[in-house]
Parts: sequence; structure tokens; C-alpha cells
Amino acid sequence: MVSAIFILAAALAAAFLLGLLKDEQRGVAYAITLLALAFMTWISADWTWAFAMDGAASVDIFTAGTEPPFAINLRVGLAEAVLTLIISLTALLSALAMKDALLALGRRAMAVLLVATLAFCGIVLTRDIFNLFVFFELAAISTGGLILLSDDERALAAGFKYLIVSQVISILLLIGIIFAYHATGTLNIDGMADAAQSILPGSRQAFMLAFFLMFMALVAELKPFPANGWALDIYESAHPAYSAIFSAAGGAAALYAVDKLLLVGGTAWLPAATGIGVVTFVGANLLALPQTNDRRLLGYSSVAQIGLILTVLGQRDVLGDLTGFVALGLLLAHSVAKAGLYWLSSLVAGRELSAWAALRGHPLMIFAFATFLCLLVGLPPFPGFYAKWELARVLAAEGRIALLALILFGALIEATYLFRWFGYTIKRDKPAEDIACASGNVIAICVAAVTGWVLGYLWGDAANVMLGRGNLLLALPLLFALAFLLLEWLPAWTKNMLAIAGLVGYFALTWGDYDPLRLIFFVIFLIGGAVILLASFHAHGRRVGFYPAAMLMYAGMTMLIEATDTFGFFAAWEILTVGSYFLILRGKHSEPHALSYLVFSLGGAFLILAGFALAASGAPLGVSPRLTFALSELAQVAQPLAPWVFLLLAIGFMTKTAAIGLHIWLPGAHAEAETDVSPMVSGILLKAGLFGLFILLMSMGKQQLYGIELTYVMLWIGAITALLGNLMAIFQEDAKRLLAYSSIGQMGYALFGLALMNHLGWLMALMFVINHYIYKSMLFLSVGGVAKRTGTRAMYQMGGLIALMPLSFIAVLIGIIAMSGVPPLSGFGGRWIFYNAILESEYRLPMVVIFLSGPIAFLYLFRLIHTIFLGQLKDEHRKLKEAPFWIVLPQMIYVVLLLAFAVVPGIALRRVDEYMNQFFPTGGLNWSGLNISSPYGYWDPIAIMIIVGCIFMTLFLWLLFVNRKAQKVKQFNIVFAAERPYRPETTHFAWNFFAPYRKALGFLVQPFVTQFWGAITDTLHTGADIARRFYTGNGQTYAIHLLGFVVAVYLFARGI
Amino acid sequence: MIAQIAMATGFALILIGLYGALTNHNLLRMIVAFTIADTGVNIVIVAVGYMAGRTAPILDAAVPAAEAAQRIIDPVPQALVLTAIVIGLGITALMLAYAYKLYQKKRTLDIGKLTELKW
Amino acid sequence: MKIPYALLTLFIVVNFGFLQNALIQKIAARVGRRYGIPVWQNYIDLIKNYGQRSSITHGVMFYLGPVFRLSGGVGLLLFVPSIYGSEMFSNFSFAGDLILALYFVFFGTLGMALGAAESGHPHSAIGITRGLSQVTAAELPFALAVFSVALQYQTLSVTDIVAAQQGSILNWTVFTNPLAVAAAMLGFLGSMMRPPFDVVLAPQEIPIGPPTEYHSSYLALMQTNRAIFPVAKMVIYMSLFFGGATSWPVFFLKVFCIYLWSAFVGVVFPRFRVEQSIRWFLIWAVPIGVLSIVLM
Amino acid sequence: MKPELMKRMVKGPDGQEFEVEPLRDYYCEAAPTVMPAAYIKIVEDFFNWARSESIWILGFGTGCGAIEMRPLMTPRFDAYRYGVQWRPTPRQSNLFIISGYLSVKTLKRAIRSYEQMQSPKYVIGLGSCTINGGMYWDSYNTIKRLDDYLPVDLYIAGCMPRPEALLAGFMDMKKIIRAGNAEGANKYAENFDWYKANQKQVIHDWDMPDYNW
Amino acid sequence: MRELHQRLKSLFPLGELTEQRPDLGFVTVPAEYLRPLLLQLSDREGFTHLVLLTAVDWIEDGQFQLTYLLSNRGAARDLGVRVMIPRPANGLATMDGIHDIWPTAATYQRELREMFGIDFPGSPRVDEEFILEGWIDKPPYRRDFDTKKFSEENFNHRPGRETRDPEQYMKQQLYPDGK
Repeated sequence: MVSAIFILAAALAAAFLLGLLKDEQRGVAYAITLLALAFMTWISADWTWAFAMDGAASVDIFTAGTEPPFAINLRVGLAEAVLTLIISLTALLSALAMKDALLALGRRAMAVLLVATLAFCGIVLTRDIFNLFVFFELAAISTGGLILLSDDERALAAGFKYLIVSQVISILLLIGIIFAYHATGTLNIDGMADAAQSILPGSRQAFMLAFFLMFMALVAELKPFPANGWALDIYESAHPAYSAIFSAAGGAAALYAVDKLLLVGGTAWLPAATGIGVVTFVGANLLALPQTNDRRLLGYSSVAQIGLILTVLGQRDVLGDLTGFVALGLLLAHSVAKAGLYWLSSLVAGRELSAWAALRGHPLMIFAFATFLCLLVGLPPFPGFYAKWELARVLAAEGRIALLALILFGALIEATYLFRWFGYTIKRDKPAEDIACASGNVIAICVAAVTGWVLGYLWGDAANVMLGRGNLLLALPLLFALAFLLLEWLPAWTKNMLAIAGLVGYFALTWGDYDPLRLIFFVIFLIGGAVILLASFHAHGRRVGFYPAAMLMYAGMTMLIEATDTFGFFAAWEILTVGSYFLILRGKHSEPHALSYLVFSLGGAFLILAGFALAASGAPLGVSPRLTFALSELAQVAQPLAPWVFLLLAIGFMTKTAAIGLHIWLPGAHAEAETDVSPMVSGILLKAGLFGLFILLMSMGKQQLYGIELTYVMLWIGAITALLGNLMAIFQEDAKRLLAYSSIGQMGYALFGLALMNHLGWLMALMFVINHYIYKSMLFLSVGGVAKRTGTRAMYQMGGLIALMPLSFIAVLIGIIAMSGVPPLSGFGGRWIFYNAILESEYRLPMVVIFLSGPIAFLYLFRLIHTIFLGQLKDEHRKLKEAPFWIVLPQMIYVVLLLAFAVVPGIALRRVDEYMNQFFPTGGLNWSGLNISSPYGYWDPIAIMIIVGCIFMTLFLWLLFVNRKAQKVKQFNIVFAAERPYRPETTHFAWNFFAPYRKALGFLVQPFVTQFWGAITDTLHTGADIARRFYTGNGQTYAIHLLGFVVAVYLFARGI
Repeated sequence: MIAQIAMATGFALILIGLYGALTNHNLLRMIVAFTIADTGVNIVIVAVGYMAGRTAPILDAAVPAAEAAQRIIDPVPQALVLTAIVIGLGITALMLAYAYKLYQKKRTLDIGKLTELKW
Repeated sequence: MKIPYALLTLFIVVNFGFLQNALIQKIAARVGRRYGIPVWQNYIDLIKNYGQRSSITHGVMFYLGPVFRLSGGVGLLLFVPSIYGSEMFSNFSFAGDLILALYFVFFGTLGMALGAAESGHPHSAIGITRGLSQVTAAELPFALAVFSVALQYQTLSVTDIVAAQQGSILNWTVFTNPLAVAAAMLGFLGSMMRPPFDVVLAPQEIPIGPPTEYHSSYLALMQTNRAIFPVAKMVIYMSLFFGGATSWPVFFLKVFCIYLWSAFVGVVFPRFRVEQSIRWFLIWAVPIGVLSIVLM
Repeated sequence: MKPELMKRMVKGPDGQEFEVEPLRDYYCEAAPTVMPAAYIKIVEDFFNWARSESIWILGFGTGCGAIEMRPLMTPRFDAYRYGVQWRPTPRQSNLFIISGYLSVKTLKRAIRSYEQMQSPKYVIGLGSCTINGGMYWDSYNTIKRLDDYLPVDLYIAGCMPRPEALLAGFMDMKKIIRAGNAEGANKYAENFDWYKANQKQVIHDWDMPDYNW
Repeated sequence: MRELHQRLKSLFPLGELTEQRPDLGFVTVPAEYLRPLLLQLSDREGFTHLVLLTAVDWIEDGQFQLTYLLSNRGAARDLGVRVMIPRPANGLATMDGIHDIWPTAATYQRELREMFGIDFPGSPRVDEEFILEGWIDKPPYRRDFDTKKFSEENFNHRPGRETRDPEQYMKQQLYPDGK
């Protein structure tokens, strides 16, 4: 094992060596630099391996051969090794990435780079406070030098501002150090920490002040909000490869310095760290919202991430042993992602966020970009996810709910702007200039992306070993989904076959494991998914990006069913959210909608996270907080926590089912998605929310909060959702939006059924799950097929397509008959159970609302079929063909399914009915032969089908006979009060179809909810836009900010 | 007493320096002010390390090694000051270099005019 | 064995429906001091329409529309027991309960709407728009009343509900649950296509609404439905609210009286626009229905 | 001809270009055929009786005579009791009353409406204008012999005839129908070319298919 | 009315005022002064309403007379403005449209275009058919158009029609003894 001091020595030696070279020998100099950095990387990697794998103890290195306090000592432990590895690896890769700049500027620049690396490593390694100062100054000086690498002239001013601030910092630090030394008599950090315990009360005050100054100086190096304008300027203007170092390595080093210093200050200073950290996290994320410059945005994000990690450090008192796991997880995720993003940014020519659209067409880069964003946001299976989970769990267990809320709020905002950016990248117009693919850069980016995944594995492994959580990257469904990333070169149809085979195969392997309830969802998720995937056969080419996203979603849903504990459930939830986000984003105009989907979903997910964390803290069994918490244990959550847990989880799940108030993401997301994606996200994805609600209600049952029955509130929400969803659907001109709003209404029904909390209510909800899957998938497919052929989704532009697209018409016809609940098709079964269920329930008023919404469904359904298939055919549609075979095929399968399910609903329902007896022993259905009866009524699907069929056929044959000579006429052969039509457009009555309804009840569909959320986002944006004027750009102002910040923290600390 | 005076002077210099640095708009004046503040810091360090009635921590004939512990003042602050001075010099030099380049590029030394980067 | 009896029911009801429609028209004419049509006029019209020599078709759904419509009417009639206590005339009520009947109402409506829409005539579409819009509001008080009655008797079986009303006239729902009946009867007005709620057909304005393009035998089928469907609907009202019928004469009398109610309102009121009628139902009928449920 | 009725090139959503000719593509071009009576005489007689007792009139007032038809619905005349009703759509009507003078422009509409009625269908000319032009005999834009253009079953003379005259006309009409002589639709189909020639002679901008189904 | 005429006369070369009723008068104005006069009337004098626009065919003088009848509702007065424009023997006469002052005028102008052959270039839809469809002859309201001849040539006659003087005929019918 090479001593860690060689990390420093190598850099120093190489820097000196460079000095000996001639200025012309730039290639050699560059090679030396790389070699030195590689060597440093190797050493630290070696140490990391030793600590992590072999469990070696940390090692002290005494520079002068004596122990402290007489000499400076360095220490290498796991944390140090990992951090130096990050630093040197980042530096190495950055050196690769900025090859051109380094070669242009020559050996001096390389030397400075080496010195910077050395300084950052030194900050990590040293245990001496003054040495720490020296390394910081070194870092400052080298940073000052490296900023000059940038082509951007503005970097000069940024560097100067930085120097001003570091002057102030160094003054603070020096004064702090000397007084601390005075008080403790040592400069060694560990020694100081020991001595601090025994300081006399008289000089304690002075020592605390000294410590405060040191602490503030180091915290200032973390760019705390709002005293961080200088750092942002650097991030914006420096060479991006250097920004990568500055963010990844510098941030890591400074954080570790603060961590070391906190040893001295003890637990008394943890709240301060937490406070500064969380303010920074939330504040910087907020101010990042209105940013349009990519690098500055990344700067804000860096600041925020460091703030978050500082918060974690501040929570060391409760996190205990987990601190390292959490903090390091976040830090590594941040470093890798941020470095990667900065390297990416040097590929992109423009500085606008939308200029990143240039990445499009480079799938590898997009993949890396997505990886980095997921790393940053902390999505599974990346380390940040595990860290977030543990953090939330511990914070909730300790009752630090407000802090948890702030962190989750900040994280949500961060996700918002990051994924908005991703949306721009995928959807905005490609700039003229393609990306500059320098090999060094690309290598760096790829290494970072791979590192991200490796870290994901490592953290999963650690979570598995330490905490007994499953490693997500070992979950078969997820691996299967990720495998498609590697198969992207295959043509779409091959991948489609694989995907279908995977879904069906996995189902065949595992379906025996589940109870009937889960099984129904499992069937819908997997088999249902496979049927919809049949439609994907129509796609040509390779369809890059579709399969990983789709399979990620399916993997998430599979894991959701498989999950037994809260962690697995939540992980699956986030995976399916991310997968579906990528899937939705593929639609032509889906950028804003995908974003709002993601924001709402993540918001909901965070509520679920909080709910689970809270639940774990409230469980009466075993040690609190317990590491794993089975879903079934939700039932044992005690008062007074239980209703809150219920509330959080319910809202979280209702976000997914788009309950009213949380629904505004749905129409756009579902409508703008691709033809075969809409049925997936509508027919299948929505069920995930219902599944969550099932789990929730199954385990927690009825809960009361302030005397209000929460399920009763859900009942109202369900009813109002059903009404308003349907009502909004009837006013849509866009066919797919209409279906999307209809989904909202249908989910309202299902929610209502669940909230009834009786046997039949649940059965009805389940019936809706099945039915809605079938007919909504079918309708979305046929409407999608029509939209594909006509090139529009506006219904009034269609019309008269029945003769041209008869199969699509049949699908829609069957679909709407089923959906409206008209006998003899299966929708009626849902309604029948529904009526029986509400008869049993003691709640009366919400029924009124739901009664009204029922018939309204007729309105939009009729509109759908009339304006598309009936009425007047348009000029330009006269030569249309039937929708592609592969889109029609699943529809026909659904038609058969619907008919089958209509005749024998017992296939699916009977077992579930029995299964539900364990929750509601009474009130089940009685299945005697073909007759289905409840305590109130009865129903015989086969008899209905036969009777209706006979009557219908008799009359039909009679009419055929009587009318055998009827003359077939064309579309304009209509009577028109002696006039006649001239154009189909003016003859087709379709636009604003339900104008009278709008006059009567239009006031109910005022977009209040949209306005509400719009107002919130506007306020945040505007507020942030105003607040960021605080960063005037003047270096002096920044210095004053810093001083003011110090004073403010002091006052706060005193106040505390 | 001397220590107190030195300490007060040091702090006074720091404050003067900071005041100067934060109120002067000219880059060069700011640099000078920071130098003053640095000097103040150095004085403070030395003053902290000062012990009344002792001598400089140089082991020579006047102070034999055996008595050093009683006779000389704490050498560590002195060493720190030396390092601090060196580093301060480095930073000052870098700032001057920056000021030079800035003037080359922008033809101004007014910090208030170097605000293209903001928000 | 059910089938011949069902056909017998159908036969009785068709004839009764034709005569009743004519009678109601005659009453309306008498209110306007006219003689009005002969009572057998509807039969003649029917024969005439079957006797038309030519016909046209706009397509498959155009064909199916009247079939749907009449199937809806016949089905509705046959899914509800006509005569209480008679095995003969309980028809096909074994297949489903009240809910089946309620939802089967829409079978014909939907099919008819589809057929009319395929004709491509904008006035048909406008008529359907109006009809559907209005029916959503008109059905609400009725649905509430049904729910209230089902709660009252704790069953959804029509036979059981009728059974519970036997014995005395005071056992009728109209006396035991007057609010529900009031709501239902207000809703009833909206579903009978009579003034003030006949803007759907609105002759002269949008020639005749949905059936603008229908003629000859199509129209004959729809005329048949106009005889059956209201009766079938009123059978439900009768069974739920007015004690049902134990014999055909009682059946005729009660159905006729219920029909008379809408005719009575119809002859004295002018026409509502759709949004007015929606508001009217929501403001006047629905609260009564809600009250009936809450007080139940 | 209206520009909407001209041939046009249309581009489909898939980029395919094709020609749309409204008169050909949007209208049925079939010619009317003679509709035979029922196979058995007694059935036809029965139908004829029903037709005569259920006369549905197309509510299309072509001229000033339309005002004379309104009183028929009022208590004073009450035509309903004779099985006479007004229908708002030609599809359901059997009897077309040309109520008074018929300008060329209206003639076009009248032809269209007549052709959209289902056979058997009857035409009554009301007032002297339909017989020989009446007081508009020298007008530049009214036709003077209705039976040149549509197969008239019955004329009711007068300027204008009173509602009583109309009632009497209905009674005569019934007789004609019952006798099986109201075969105007078949006559029209048989002499289709002659009628069309006459119609086209006065309608100079013929912009509709030859037969409006 | 007179003082209105006086007022206007000081501004425009108006002809004499013909007072048909105390509240209805007519004046003549050269065509080039029509627009300013109408603007004056509508904007200053309160004649905000165009009642009608019609034409008279003075075939003997080779002129069309256009009459713009305006109404001042507040004062309950009507004023007709007459303009004489040249009438070509064949082809169209032309006049400036006033549809920008009163949009309703466009309809009248369409009618005049069709019935008299007076063109109003720029008036909306002025060249489209208005009442007549497929008209093939000269504009029917021109006095040189022989409507009887046109009717005889175009429309089939039913033979046997007699024409009598209604007065004589009725006298004969009612008092056959000739008293």
C-alpha cells in the first residue's frame, strides 16, 4: 500500500517537474500532469478499496515524524480515501476534458491544476487546523489561477470577486485559529476537540467565539445561501471542466473540512449547521428556478446540494452511524452528477438551457444527462435515493418534521428545474450548432455516468448489508428494464418482442405468489401491458428511448406489487414515476405536461415518503425507528400519528389517480403522449395509485382527524372528482384530452368506491380497475389510431370516418357502451355493484354528486363517437385508410375481452369477492350459478345478454326485410330546410358541442385549480426572480453579504 | 500591556482594512486595504502568542534549549505568522495580477463596473 | 315459456300505448278547442309508414339506430314485471333488478343518438346535444328518488318494492315517501319530451331534432317505440311510487294517470331552453330529491 | 356555381393529393326508379287507404299561399281530424303543397324538397299562380305551369283559395289516393328526362345533382 | 329642415330642397360631394341611420338617380340625398360605395348591382348573386329590360289564359244586366 502522503507528494513533485520543462514541451507536460493525477487517483482508489473491502483501520501519517501537537499529521480513513478519490478522479477527468485549454496555456496552468488538486486533497487529509487554512489558501490561489483558463472574459471579474471573499474568509479563519489555539494550546483538530471539553468556563466564551469564526470561515467556503454570489459567478464563467472540479472536488473538500471542524465544536453547533444547510438548500433551489443560464443553474444546484449535505452533517446527532452513509451518498451523487453535467455543458455551444437540445441525436449523452439528473434528484437506484429514504426515516422518527418538510420541498423544486431542463433538451428546437464532441470530454462524461451506476449498486449493496434493504439494482424487473438500454441498437420490433416476452414470462413465473387482489393488478400491469405493447409493433426504426422508459415503468409497477415493506414500495413507486415520465416526455408537444406530471408525482411521492417515515416512527412494535417496516404493519400505527400517516399517504396516492385539485397534470400528460403510450399511462399507470390506495385502506382502515372521518373526505373528493372530471371532459375539443379528463372522472368513481369502505364498494373499485383498463386502453388506441391517420386530435376536424375506419369505430362503440354502463356490456356490472355498495353505506350526500356525474359521461362519450366517426366526412379525409393493423389488433382483443367480461364477470371477481371477506366479512355477493345477487338486488349477465341480443336481432332482421330496397345515399343527401350543405366543415356539428351545458353549468369548470397551482408557481418564480436581484454582481456587495451572514448567524446562534 | 496594545492595534488595522476594502471602489485601493487587514491579522496572531517578559523563540546562546520552555514565548504563532505572510503575499500578488489583467481588458479599475455576472 | 307471455305483454302494451298516445293528443287538442286526431290515427300512421315504397339509408348505424331504440323500449318493458303477483306478466325480470332497468333506459337513447348522428344532419346532432344535456339533469332527481326508495325498502328488486306497497293505498310510496315521489315526478316531466322540455325536437327550429332524416319503416319502428317506451318507463314509476298494478285495468289506469301528469303540465307551459331546463331541474327538483335521501 | 361546389385538389393528412368533386363525391348520383305497388292488390288498397288517411304535409311555404295553410291547424278548421298533419322534414312528408307563385329560385328548392320526399308522394298546386302564372304571368322570374316541373296531382284554384278550399282539396286528394291514381312519384321517375329538361330550361345555374336523394 | 338645408348649402353645392313632409325632405348633390355630405350628416347632423339606398332609372336622361334616405332619430327627421350618375346604355354604371360609413349599405349595393347594373367597386360581395340565381339577361330593373318578352321567351305558358280589365270584368260579373 502506497502511503497516502504520496497523493500530495505526487502532485507537488509533478508540479515542480513541470517547472523544469521547456514551455514548448506541452505534450510532455500534459502527459506528466495526467500521469500524476492518475497516480493520485490510483493511490486513493487503492486506499478506498482497502478500507471498504478489507475493512482496514484508518491510518495517521505524521509528517515530521512526531505526533501532534508537535507536527502536522494527516489521516486516511474510508471517508478521506473516498473523498480524495473523488477529487483526484474529478481532476483527472477534468484534465482530460480541458485538454485544449491546458495545452493552449501550457505547463503553468497544468501546475496550477495539480496544485489545486493537491490543495483539495490536503484539505481532506490534514488534521491540523492551520494546515487546513494553508490548504484553503492554496485552493483559493490555484482557483484564482484556474479561473483564468476560461475563454469567458467575465471570468476575470469573477475571479477577483472570489479573491476578495477569500481574503475576508482568511481573515476570519486566521483570527479564529489563533484564538482557538490560544484557548486550547494545540492546532491539531482532534487535540483541539479533546481540549475543548476541558476549557475553563471563563475562557469558554472566547473559545466559542473563536470557534464560531473558524466555523463561519469554513462554512463560507461552502457558499452558504445567501452569501454566495461570488461562487455563482465562478460557476457561470469558469471553464466548465474547472467548474466541475470546483463543484465536485471543492465542495467535497470544504464539506469534509466543516465536518472535521464540527468535531471541535461538538453537538452544540449542529443546529447551526443544519439551519445554514437547509436555508441554503431551499434558498438556492428557489433562486435556481428562474435561471436560464445552464452553468449558473448548475452553480445554484451545487450550492443547494452542498447545503443539503451540510444539513445532513448537522443531523449527525440523530443520524448517528448513518451519517456517513447518508452524507457520503448525497455527496458522491452530487459530485459525480455535477462534474458530469459541467463536462456536458462544455459540449454545448449555447448557454441557454434550451441550447442543450443539441444533445439530442446523441443517445449516449442523453443517457448520461438523464443519469446525472436522476443522481441529483435522488431517484432510485442511485445513492441519493437510499440517502433520502434513511434521512426521512430518521428525521421522522426524531420528530423533526419541519426539517423534513423543508428538505422535501427543496428537493421538489430542484427536481422541477432540473427536469424542466431535461424537457427542454428533449423537446426544444435543436440549435444549428451541433455539440463539440471532444474525446476527453466524452470519456469524462461516460466515466461519470458509469460511476453513477456503480455508486447506485454500491449504495444498494451497502443498504442491503447494513440495513437489510434489497439492492434495487439486483431486482430482476429493474435489471430487465435497464437491459434495454444496452439493446438500443436493435430494431424496434425485436425489442418489442423481447419486452412482451419479458412481461408475459415474468408473469408466468411469479403469478402464483399473490393474493387475488394483487393478482388482478398484476395481470393488468403485466399482461395488460403486453397487450398494449402489441400496438407498439406499428413503430418503425429503432425507437430509441422508448423501451427503457416503458420497461422502467413496468418494472416499477411489478416491484410495486412485489413490495412487502415500505422501502420496496416507495422505491418501486419512484421507479415507475421516472419511467413513465420519460415515456410521457416522448410525445410531440408533451414537454410542459410531462414536467407537471413529474412535479406532481414527485410531490406525491415525497408525501408518501414522509408518510412511510412517519408510520415507521409511530409503530408500537420493536425498536423505534425500525429499519424495515412491512406494509401490513401500517395497520399497527398508533394514534395520534395514524391519521397523519393516512393523510400523507392518501394525498400521495391521490396525486397519481389525479383526484380533483391534483389533477391538472393528467390531461396534458395523457393527451400529448404517443399513441401507444397514452393507453399505458392511462389504462395502466393510473392503477398504481389505486393499488396504493387499496394497500392503504386495507391496512389502515378508517381514520379520524380532528373528528373528521378521513375516508368520508375521500368520498367527497371521489365524488367531486367524478363530477368535475366528467364535466370537463364534455367541453374538450381534443379527443385525447377528452379521454384524459374522462380518466379523471373514472378514477373519481374508483376512489369513491374505495372510500365507501364496504365490501361492495371495494369490489366496485376493482371492477372499475379492470373495466377502465380495458376500455380506456381501447379508446386511447383507437382515438390514437384515428389521430395518426388524420393528423389531428381536434374532433371537429374529423367526422364521418365510420366507413373508412370501421374497426376503430367498433372499438369505440363497444368502448363507450361499456363505459357508460349501459347493459349488456361490462360497464353495467360496475354500476350495479356501485348502487348496491352505496345502499350499504351510511353516507348519503356525496351520492348526489356522483349521481349527477353518471349521465354526464354519456355526453362526452357520445361526442367522442359522433364527432369522429359520424357526421360529415371532410375533403381531406376521403382517402384515409383504417388505422394500422398493430393498433387495431389490441383493440379487437379488448373488444373480445369486454364481451367476455360482460358475460362472465365472475372469472375475475369471484375470487376477489371471497378474498375481501377477510376485510369486510359481510355484504359480499352471492354467486349462485349464473345469477349474481347482493343483499339488495340481483343480476344475471348471461340472461341479459341473451334477451337483449334476441330482441335486437329480431328487430334488426325485421327492419332489414322491410327496408331491403333502401337506396344508399351519400353524405350531403340530407334535408336542409330546402337549402343544402356546401362544405362538410360547415355541416358537421361538432365544435362547442355542448354549448347549452356550458351556459348552464360552465361555472363549475372554471379553471380554479389550474389558477391556484399557476399562482403558486408564478409566486415562486417571481419571488425568486426578485430575490436573485440581491446578487448585484458587485464583489464588494458579496463581501458585505458574507459579513452580514456571519453577523446574522451569530445573532441567531446567540438567540438560540 | 504590550500584548494588549498590539492586539488592539491589530484589530484596529483589521477593521480599517476591511472598511477600506468594502468602501473603496478602486481595485488597487481594495488590495491595499486587504494588505492592511492582513497585517492586522498578523499582528493579532503575534500578540496572542506574546507572553510578558519572555524572549523570542530562537534557540541560541542566549536561550539554551533546556530553559527554552520557560524563557521564550510560544513559537507556534510566530511560525503561523510567517506562513500567513507568505500566503498573504501570494494572494496579494494574484489580486494584483488580476487587477492588471482586468484593467487591460476593461480599461477600468472600478469594482462597481465589473458586474456583468449577476443574478 | 316466458317468451309467449312476454310477447303477450308486448302486444297489450303496444296497443295500449298507441291508444293512450292518441288519447293524450286528443286531450291536448281539446284544451286548444280542437277535435284532434282520431284515436286510431297512430295505427294509420304506422301502416302508412310501413307502406312507403322507397327509403334511403345513410349507413349501418343509421340502420341500427331505430333498432337500438326499439330494443331499448322493448327490453325496458320486459325487464320490469308488469303485473304484480302474476307469474305470467313478470316477463324477464329475473335477469336483473331496478338498476338494470334504470341503465337500460339509455340503451335506446344511445343507439338512437348514434343512428341519427350518422345521417350527418347537423340538426340531428343539435337535437341530440340538447336531449343528452337535458336528460342528465332530468335523470338526477329520478335517480335520487329511486335511491331513496331503495333505501326505504332496503331492496333493489322491483317486485319486492311493489310487494311492500300492497295492502292499503296508504302504503304507497307516494304517501310513505312523498318527497322522493315529488322529485321523481318532476324529473319525469323532463324525460317525456313534452313541453316545457321538448326543445329536443323543437319542430320548425331544428326541423325535428334527432329523427330529422328518419322516414318510412325506420320511422315506423320509432313510432312503435313511442308507444312502448313511455309505458315501460311509467311502469317503473308506477311500481316504485304508486303501488304497482295487480291487474291490467289497474295497470292501464295508473299508467294513464301518470302520463296525464306530464300532458297536463305540457299543455299549459311554453318551452324551456336547454340551459333553462337544466337549471330548473337542479334548482327545483334536485333539492327535493336530496331532502328525500337525507331524511330517509 | 358556388366555389364550394367546384372541383378542387385536396391534400390528405398523409400528403397524398387527390381530386374532390363535390357534386359527384358528396351526392348520390343514382336516378329515381319506378316503385311498383305492393304485389297483392288488396295490400296495396289497404296501404292506399292508410296513405289517404294519414297525409303528412311538408311544411314548406313557397309563396303567399302559405299563409292560408296556417289556419288549418287552428280550432276553426282543425285539419288534424282528417289525418292531416304538418311535418317539418321532407323525409317524413307525403304531400307537398306548392303554396302560390313559384319563383325560379324557389323552384330549385321545391324540386330539391320534392325529390327528398319518399314515394309515394303527392303535389298540390295551390292558387292560380301555380296553374298559369296568375297575376305574375308576365314576371321575369316566376314559372307559370307547375306541372311542367313537378308531377301535380291536384290544383286548388283561387287567388288565394280559402282554407275551406284547401280542406276540400284534401278530401279530393284522399279520393285520388284511395283510387290508386296518385302515382306522381312514378310518373316523375318515368318522365324523368322530360321533367329535368323543363327544369333546366328555366334554372340556368343548375348546380345540383340530377336527383336529390 | 330649411335651416338644415341652409347650413348644408353653405358647405356643399346642394340643389333645391324638396320638402315632401315637414319631416321628410330631399336634396340633390353632385356625385363627388356625396361622401362629404353624408359624413357631415351622419357625424354632425345626427343622421346616423341609413334607411335605404335605392335607384331610379331615368333612361331618357341617360342617368341613374341614387337616393340615400337617412334618418335622424333624435329629431325624427328623414333626409333623402339624391345623386345623379351617368347611365351607360350597355354595361355597368359605377358609383363609390358608402359601406364603410354604414355597413348595411353593402346589401343595398349588392342589390343595385344585380338589379340595375350599378357597380360599387370594393363593396363586400358586390359581385355575388343576390336575389337572382343564374341570371342571364340584362339587369331586370333597367327600364329597357322587357319583362313580358323575357317571360314569354323563357317560361312555358298554359294556353287559354284570358286577360281582362278587372274593373270591367267585375262590373260584368256583379251586374250582368249592365246597370
